[in-house]
Amino acid sequence: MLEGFNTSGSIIAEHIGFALEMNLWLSIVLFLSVVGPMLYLAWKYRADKVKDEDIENVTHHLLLEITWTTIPTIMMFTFFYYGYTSMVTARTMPPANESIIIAVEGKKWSWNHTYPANANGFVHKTAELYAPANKNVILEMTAPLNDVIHSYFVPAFRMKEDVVPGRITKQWFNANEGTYDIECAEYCGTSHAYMLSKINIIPQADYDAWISSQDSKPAAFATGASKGQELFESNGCNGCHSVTDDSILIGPSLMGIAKGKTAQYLKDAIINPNKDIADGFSAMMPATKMSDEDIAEVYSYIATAAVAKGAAIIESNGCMGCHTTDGTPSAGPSFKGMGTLDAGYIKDAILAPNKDIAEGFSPIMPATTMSDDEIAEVTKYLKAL
Amino acid sequence: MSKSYLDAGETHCAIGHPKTVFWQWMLTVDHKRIGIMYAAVMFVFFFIAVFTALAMRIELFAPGSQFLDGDTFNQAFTLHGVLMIFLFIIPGIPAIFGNIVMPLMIGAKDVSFPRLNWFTFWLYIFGCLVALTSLFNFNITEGEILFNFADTGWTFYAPYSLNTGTNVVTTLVAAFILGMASILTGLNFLVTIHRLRAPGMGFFQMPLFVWGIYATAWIQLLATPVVGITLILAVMEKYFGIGIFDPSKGGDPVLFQHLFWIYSHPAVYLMILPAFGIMSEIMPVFSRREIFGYRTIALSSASIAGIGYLVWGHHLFTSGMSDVAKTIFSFLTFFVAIPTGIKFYDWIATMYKGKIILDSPMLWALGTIITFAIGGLTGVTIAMVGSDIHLQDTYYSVAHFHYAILGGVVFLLFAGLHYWFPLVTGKLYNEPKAKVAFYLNFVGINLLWFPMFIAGYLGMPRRYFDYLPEFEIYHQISGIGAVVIISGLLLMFQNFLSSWKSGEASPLNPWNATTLEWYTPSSPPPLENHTKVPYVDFGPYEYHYGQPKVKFDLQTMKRID
Amino acid sequence: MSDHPYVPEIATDREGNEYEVQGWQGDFFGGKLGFWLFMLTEIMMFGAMFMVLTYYFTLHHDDFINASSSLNRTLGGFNTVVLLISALTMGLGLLKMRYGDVKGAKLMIWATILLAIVFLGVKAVEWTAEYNHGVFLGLPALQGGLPESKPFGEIIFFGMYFTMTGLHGFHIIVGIGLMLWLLKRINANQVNREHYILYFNIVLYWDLVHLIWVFVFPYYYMIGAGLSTGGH
Amino acid sequence: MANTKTYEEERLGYYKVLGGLLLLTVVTFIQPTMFLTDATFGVQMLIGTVKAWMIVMYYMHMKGEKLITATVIFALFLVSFFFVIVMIDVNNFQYGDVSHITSEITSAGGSSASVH
Ligand code: HEA
Ligand code: HEA
Ligand code: HEC
Ligand code: CUA
Ligand SMILES: [Cu+2]
Repeated sequence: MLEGFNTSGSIIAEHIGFALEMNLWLSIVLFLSVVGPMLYLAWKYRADKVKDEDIENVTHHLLLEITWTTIPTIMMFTFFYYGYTSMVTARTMPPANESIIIAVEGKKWSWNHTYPANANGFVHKTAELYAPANKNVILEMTAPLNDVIHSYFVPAFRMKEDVVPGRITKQWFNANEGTYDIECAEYCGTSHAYMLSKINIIPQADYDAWISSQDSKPAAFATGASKGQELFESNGCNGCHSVTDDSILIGPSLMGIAKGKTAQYLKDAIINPNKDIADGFSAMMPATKMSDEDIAEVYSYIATAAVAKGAAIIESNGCMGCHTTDGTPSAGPSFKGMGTLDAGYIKDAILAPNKDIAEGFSPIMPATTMSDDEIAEVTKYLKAL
Repeated sequence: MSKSYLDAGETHCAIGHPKTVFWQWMLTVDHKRIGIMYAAVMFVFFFIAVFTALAMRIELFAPGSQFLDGDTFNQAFTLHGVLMIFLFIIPGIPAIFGNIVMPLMIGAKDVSFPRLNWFTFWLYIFGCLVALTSLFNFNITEGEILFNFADTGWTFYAPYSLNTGTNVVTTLVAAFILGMASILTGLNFLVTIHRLRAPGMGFFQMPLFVWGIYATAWIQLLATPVVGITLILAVMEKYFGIGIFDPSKGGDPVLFQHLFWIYSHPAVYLMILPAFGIMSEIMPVFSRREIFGYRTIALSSASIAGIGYLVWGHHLFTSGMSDVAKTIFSFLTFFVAIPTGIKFYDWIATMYKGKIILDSPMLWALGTIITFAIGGLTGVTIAMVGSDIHLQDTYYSVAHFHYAILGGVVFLLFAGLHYWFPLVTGKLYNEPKAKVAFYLNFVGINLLWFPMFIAGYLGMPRRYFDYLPEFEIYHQISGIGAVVIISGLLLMFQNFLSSWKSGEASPLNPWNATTLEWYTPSSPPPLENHTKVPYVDFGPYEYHYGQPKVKFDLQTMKRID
Repeated sequence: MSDHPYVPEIATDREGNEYEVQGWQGDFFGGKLGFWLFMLTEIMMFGAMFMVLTYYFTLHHDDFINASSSLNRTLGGFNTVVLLISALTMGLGLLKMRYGDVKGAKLMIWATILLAIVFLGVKAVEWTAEYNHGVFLGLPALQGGLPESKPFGEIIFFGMYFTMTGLHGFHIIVGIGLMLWLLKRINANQVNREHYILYFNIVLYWDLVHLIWVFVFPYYYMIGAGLSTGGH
Repeated sequence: MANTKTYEEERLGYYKVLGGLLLLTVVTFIQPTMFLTDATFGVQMLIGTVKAWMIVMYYMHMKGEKLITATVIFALFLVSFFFVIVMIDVNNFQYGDVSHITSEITSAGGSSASVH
C-alpha cells in the first residue's frame, strides 16, 4: 500500500510540493494561452465564414512577439528558481551531529538499513526503516560493487536518489509519524517491481527504547515472527526465494529443502553461493555473512515456514479435535497421508464434508467456511506432512 | 499523361539497369522511392512495437502478474523502446519525408549523394536485421535457441547492461549501425541543402520543413557519433573488462549516463524538429495565408537544435551527479522551452485573419498543438530539479515523453502522411474516414497517457510489471485508451491502403499549397522531379486572398503570374 | 545512373536572366563539404573518448602519470615523425596530380603506404612488448579485482590506450585500403588532373588520421614523461 | 580553387609546415625534462593544439573556407562544451572521499586531484 502520501510527510516534501503546485498553475496558464486562442481562432475564422477577400497576410507584430518571448522567459526563471531552491533543501544535508545517520544498502532486490551502534555496541540491521519523528535522518547509500544501480524513492517525502555501486550518495528527511513506502525507481532487473520496503516513523521514545535493545524491531512492530524469519527477510533472501510455496522467484524455492538437506548445506549456500549452482540458475546470489546461530534460525524458519500458516489455520478452526497428524485415526482419519488427495477433493471435504464420506467414518464433520487462500494453505500443510 | 516515378523502369539504379520491377526498387537511388521503402519498413517494425506496447498495457491492467513475468516484461519494454526509438522515430520523418519532399521543396533533382542514400537505406536495413537477431540467444554448445532480447531498457545503463545475461552486445551493435545510417542521412541532407537549392533560393526562402530537416541533420551528424563511441566502449568493457563503466573494477557508471544522454537528449529534438517543420507547412496552407513570423520559426529551429546539445544532464538529476552540474543543466534546459513557445505562438498567430480549412492534415496539426503543449509543459515541470527529484523515473516522465513523442512527433508524422499522401501516391484518401481515425487517436492518447501523470505524481515508478493496488484505476483507464488509439490507427492505415489501391486520382495541387513540391508536371511527380529547375524569387508561403500568388507554367517552370 | 555527360541545367528568372543550376553531379565543393562533415563525426567520436580519458585522469591523476611513464616514448616519437612525413608525401602527391604529374603522384602514394606500414609495424612491436610485460587487454593485470591487477587508474589508462590506439590503427589500415583503391582509380583515369575530388578527400582523411595522433601521442606517451626517461 | 601560386611555391609551403611540425615535435620531447615541468599536461596539449591548427590550416586547406571553418568551429565548440560540463561535474564529485570509484590504491592524490 502506498501510505502516507497525502500528509506532507517531510520538510522536503513541503518545498517540492510547493514547487510542483506553482508549476501546475503556471503551466495551466501557459497551456490556455496557446490552446485558448487556437480554439477561438479556429472557430472565428472557420472556412464557411470567411470570404477570400477578407484574408489578410499578417506576418509581424513586434509588440506581441516581444510579449510572448519575455513573459514565458520570466516564467522560466521562476520555475528555475523554485526548482533550484527546493533542490537545495533536498540536497543540503543537516549537520551530522543533529542527525541520525543510517547506512542503506540497496541490492538485488532488497533494501537493508544499518543503524549506528548502540551503547552496547550492538548494530541493528533491518529491512524496513525505523526512525523517530521530527528528527533529521541522513541516509548514506550505496550498493555492493558487483550489483547494479537502484534508486531509493519515497514518494511521500518527494525524495529520491540513485544508489550507485562504488559511490556513496546521500539524502535526508525529517518526517512526521506514520508509515511510508519505499520503492526502487531505477530499473534493476527481474524483481525491480518488488524492491519495496517501508519507512516507519515512530515516537522518539519508542525509537530510543528499541535502539538500546537488541530486538530486531521496535515493540509496536513485533509480529511474533521468529528470528529466523526476520533474518530471512532483512537479508533480502525473500526477494529471490520463496519458502511458503514452490514458486520460483529468482532463485529456487526453498520449500522442503529442510527435508533433504542439512543446516550445513544451507550454510554453504549462504556463505559461498556460487560454488555449486543449482541447475537452471545463474550465479547471481550474493554471498552473505551470517553467524552459525543465525543460520540455524534461518534453517528452522525455512523448515517450518511453508506450513506455518496452514498449521495455524487448522489449529484455529479446531480440526485437531478430530484429526491427528501422526497417522493414527481418531474421530476422523489422520491428516498424515492426505497429501496424496487432490486439491479439489480437499476443498469439498472442508466446505461440504458430507457430500462424500470416507469409508469407515460417520458423517459428523461440520462444514467450515474458509477462503480459497486458506484452503490452499491447508492443502499445502497436508501435503507437507 | 507523363510517367511518374512509381512506374516501372522510371528510376536510376545504383548498379546497372535491372529489368525486373523488384530489382528496380531494391537498387533504386531515386530519393522518392527510397523514402517510400523506408516508410514501408518502418511501418512493419512499428506494428511489432505497438504490439509489445499493447502486451504491456494488458499486463498492467491489473496488479499482479497476469501473463508476463518480470523478465518477459523487461524484455518487452526494451524491445518496445529500442524499436520505437532507434528503428522508427529517430530515422522516421527525415528518412521518409526528408527523402521524399525535401529535394522537391528546394527544386533539386535528387539529394547530393544519391548512391550514398541508397547505401544508407541498406545500412539501415542491415541494422534492423541485427536488432532482430539480438532477439535470440544462440546457445551453440547446447544447440538451443532462446528467445531472449536485451532486458536493459532502451537506455542500456551500465552496470546492468554489462552484467545481464541477455543479448545486449548485439543490440548495442545494432544501435551503432543504425546510428551510422542516421549520420549518413544527415550528412547527405546537409550537403543537399547547402548545394542544391534552386538558384535564387536563399536560406530564408526555404520552406520551413527544410529548415527543420536542416537543424535535424546537424544533430544527426554531431550527436550520433558520441553514442557510437559509448556503445563501442561498452562492448570493449563487456569483452575485456577494462572497467570503464564497471564499478567493481573502478569505473563510474554515471559517466555512461553522461555519454548516453549527450546523444540521446539531442535525439529527442532530432525527432521533433522535422515534425515541427511539417506543422509549419500545414498551418499556412490550411489557413490559406502567409505564415506569421517566418524568420523566428526558422531561427528557433536552429536554436532548439543548438541548445538541445547543452542540456543532456536533465536526465541525471537523481543519478548522483554533482549538484553544481544539476543546477547548470536545469538552467539551460529552460532555454529550449522559449524558442518552442515562440514557434507555438507564431503558428497560432498564423490562423488570425485566415480561412481555416479543417481537413484532416489541419485537424492533426491542431490536435498536436494541444497534445504537444501538454507534453512540452510537463517536460518543463521535470526540468525543475526539485520536481524531478520526485518525478524522475516515474510514470510522470513516461507520460511526458509519450505525449511529446506520440502526441508531437507521431501525430505530426500522421499529419504529414495525410498532407503528402496525394503527392506521393497520386490518389486522394477518404476524408470522413480520416476524420474518424483522428478523433479516435486524439481521444485515445489522452485516455492512454493523461492518467499516467497522476499515477506518476502519486509515485508509480516506471518499468514495473506489477504495482501497488492504488494505481489500478489509472492503469485501467490507460489500458482502455490503448485499445481506442490502436483501433484509430488501424482505421487510418486501412484508409491509406485502400485509397492507394482504389482511391480517386488527385489533382496536381489538391491543397492549394505554395511550396515547390506541388508544382511538378504530373501527380505523382516524375523521375528527376520538376521539368526544369525554377528560379526562386519569391517566399515559400505567398498567398493572395487565399490563393497561391506564384503560378508556374509546369512545362518550363517559368512564373506566369 | 545516367551515362550521358552531364550538362548543367539553366534556370531563367522573369527578366530572362539565366542562372546555372548546381546539380549533384560533378560538385567538387559538395564532395569536399560532405567529407568534412564526415570528419566532424570523427572529431566527435575521438572527442568523446578523450572526454572519458580526462574524466578518469581527474579521478586518478597519479595512476595515469605512472602508467604513462612506462610507455616507450622512443618508439612513439618515431611513429610521430613517420606520420608527419607521410602527411607530407600525401600532400605533395595531390599537388603533383593537380599539376599533371600522374607518375609522381602515384609514387607519393606508394611512399605514404610504405610509411603507414612502418607505422603499423612499430605499433606491433610496441604492443608485443607490452603483451610480454603482461599488459594487454584481457590479461589479468588489466582485469579489475584480481590479485595481479594494477590499480584502477592504470587499468583504465591502459584499457583506453589499447582502445584508442587500436581504433587509430584501424583508421590507418582503412587509409591504406583507400590509397590502394585510389591507385586503381588513377590507373583507370577516373581520377585525374580535372577530377581529383576522391584524391582530395583521401588526403583529407589521411590528415585527419594524423591529427588524431597529434593528441593521442602526448596524452598517452608524454604526460608521464617527467617521471622517468621511459622505455621498458 | 582560385590559385595563383606556382607548383614550386606550393611545395615550399608544404616543406615549411613540415619543418614547423618537426620542430614542435622536438619541443614536445624536451619539454617534460626541461621547462614548465609542473604543467606538462597543459603544455603538451597546447603544443598539440598548435600542431593541429597548422595541419588543418595548411595541409587540409582550410584557409579561406568560410562555411567549412564555421562547421568545424561549431563541432569543436560542442566537444569543448561537453568537456567543460563533464569536468565541472567530476571536479565537484560529491562524497568522493568515501566512494570506491575515487579511491587511489597506489598513490596519494585522491579525489581532489585536479587536471594539471
Ligand atoms: C520528441 C521527444 C521529446 C521532446 C520534444 C521533449 C521535450 C522536452 N523535454 Fe523530454 N523526454 C523525452 C522526449 C522528449 N522531450 C524522452 C523520450 C524522455 C525520457 C527518456 C527516458 O528516460 O527513457 C524525456 C525526459 C525528459 C526529462 C527527464 C525526466 C526524467 O527522467 O526525470 C526532462 C527533464 O528536464 C525533459 C524535459 C523536456 C523539456 C524541457 C522539453 C522541451 O523541449 C519542451 C518544450 C515545449 C513546450 C514548453 C511546450 C509548448 C510551448 C508552449 C505551450 C508555449 C508556452 C510555454 C512556455 C514558453 C514554457 N524530458
Ligand atoms: C516512438 C516512440 C514511442 C511510441 C510511438 C510509443 C507508443 C506507445 N507506448 Fe511507449 N515507450 C517508448 C517509446 C514509444 N512508445 C519508450 C522509449 C519507452 C521507454 C522504454 C524503456 O523504459 O526503456 C516506452 C515505454 C512505454 C511504457 C512503459 C513501460 C514501463 O516503464 O513500465 C508503456 C506502458 O504501457 C508504453 C506504452 C505505449 C503504447 C500503448 C503506445 C502505442 O501503442 C500508442 C499507439 C501508437 C501510435 C498512435 C503510433 C502509431 C504510428 C504508426 C503506426 C506509424 C506508422 C509508420 C509509418 C507510416 C512509417 N510505452
Ligand atoms: C539475488 C537473489 C537471491 C538472494 C537475495 C538469495 N538467494 Fe538463495 N539462491 C538464489 C539463486 C539464483 C539460487 C540457485 C543458484 C545457487 O545455488 O546459487 C539460490 C540457491 C539457494 C539455496 C540452495 C537451494 C537448492 O535448492 O539447492 C539456498 C538454501 C538459498 N539459496 C538460501 C538463501 C538464503 C537463506 C538467502 C538470504 C540470506 C538467500 N538464499 C538469498 C538467489 C538468491
Ligand atoms: Cu532496485 Cu530497481
Ligand atoms: Cu532530455
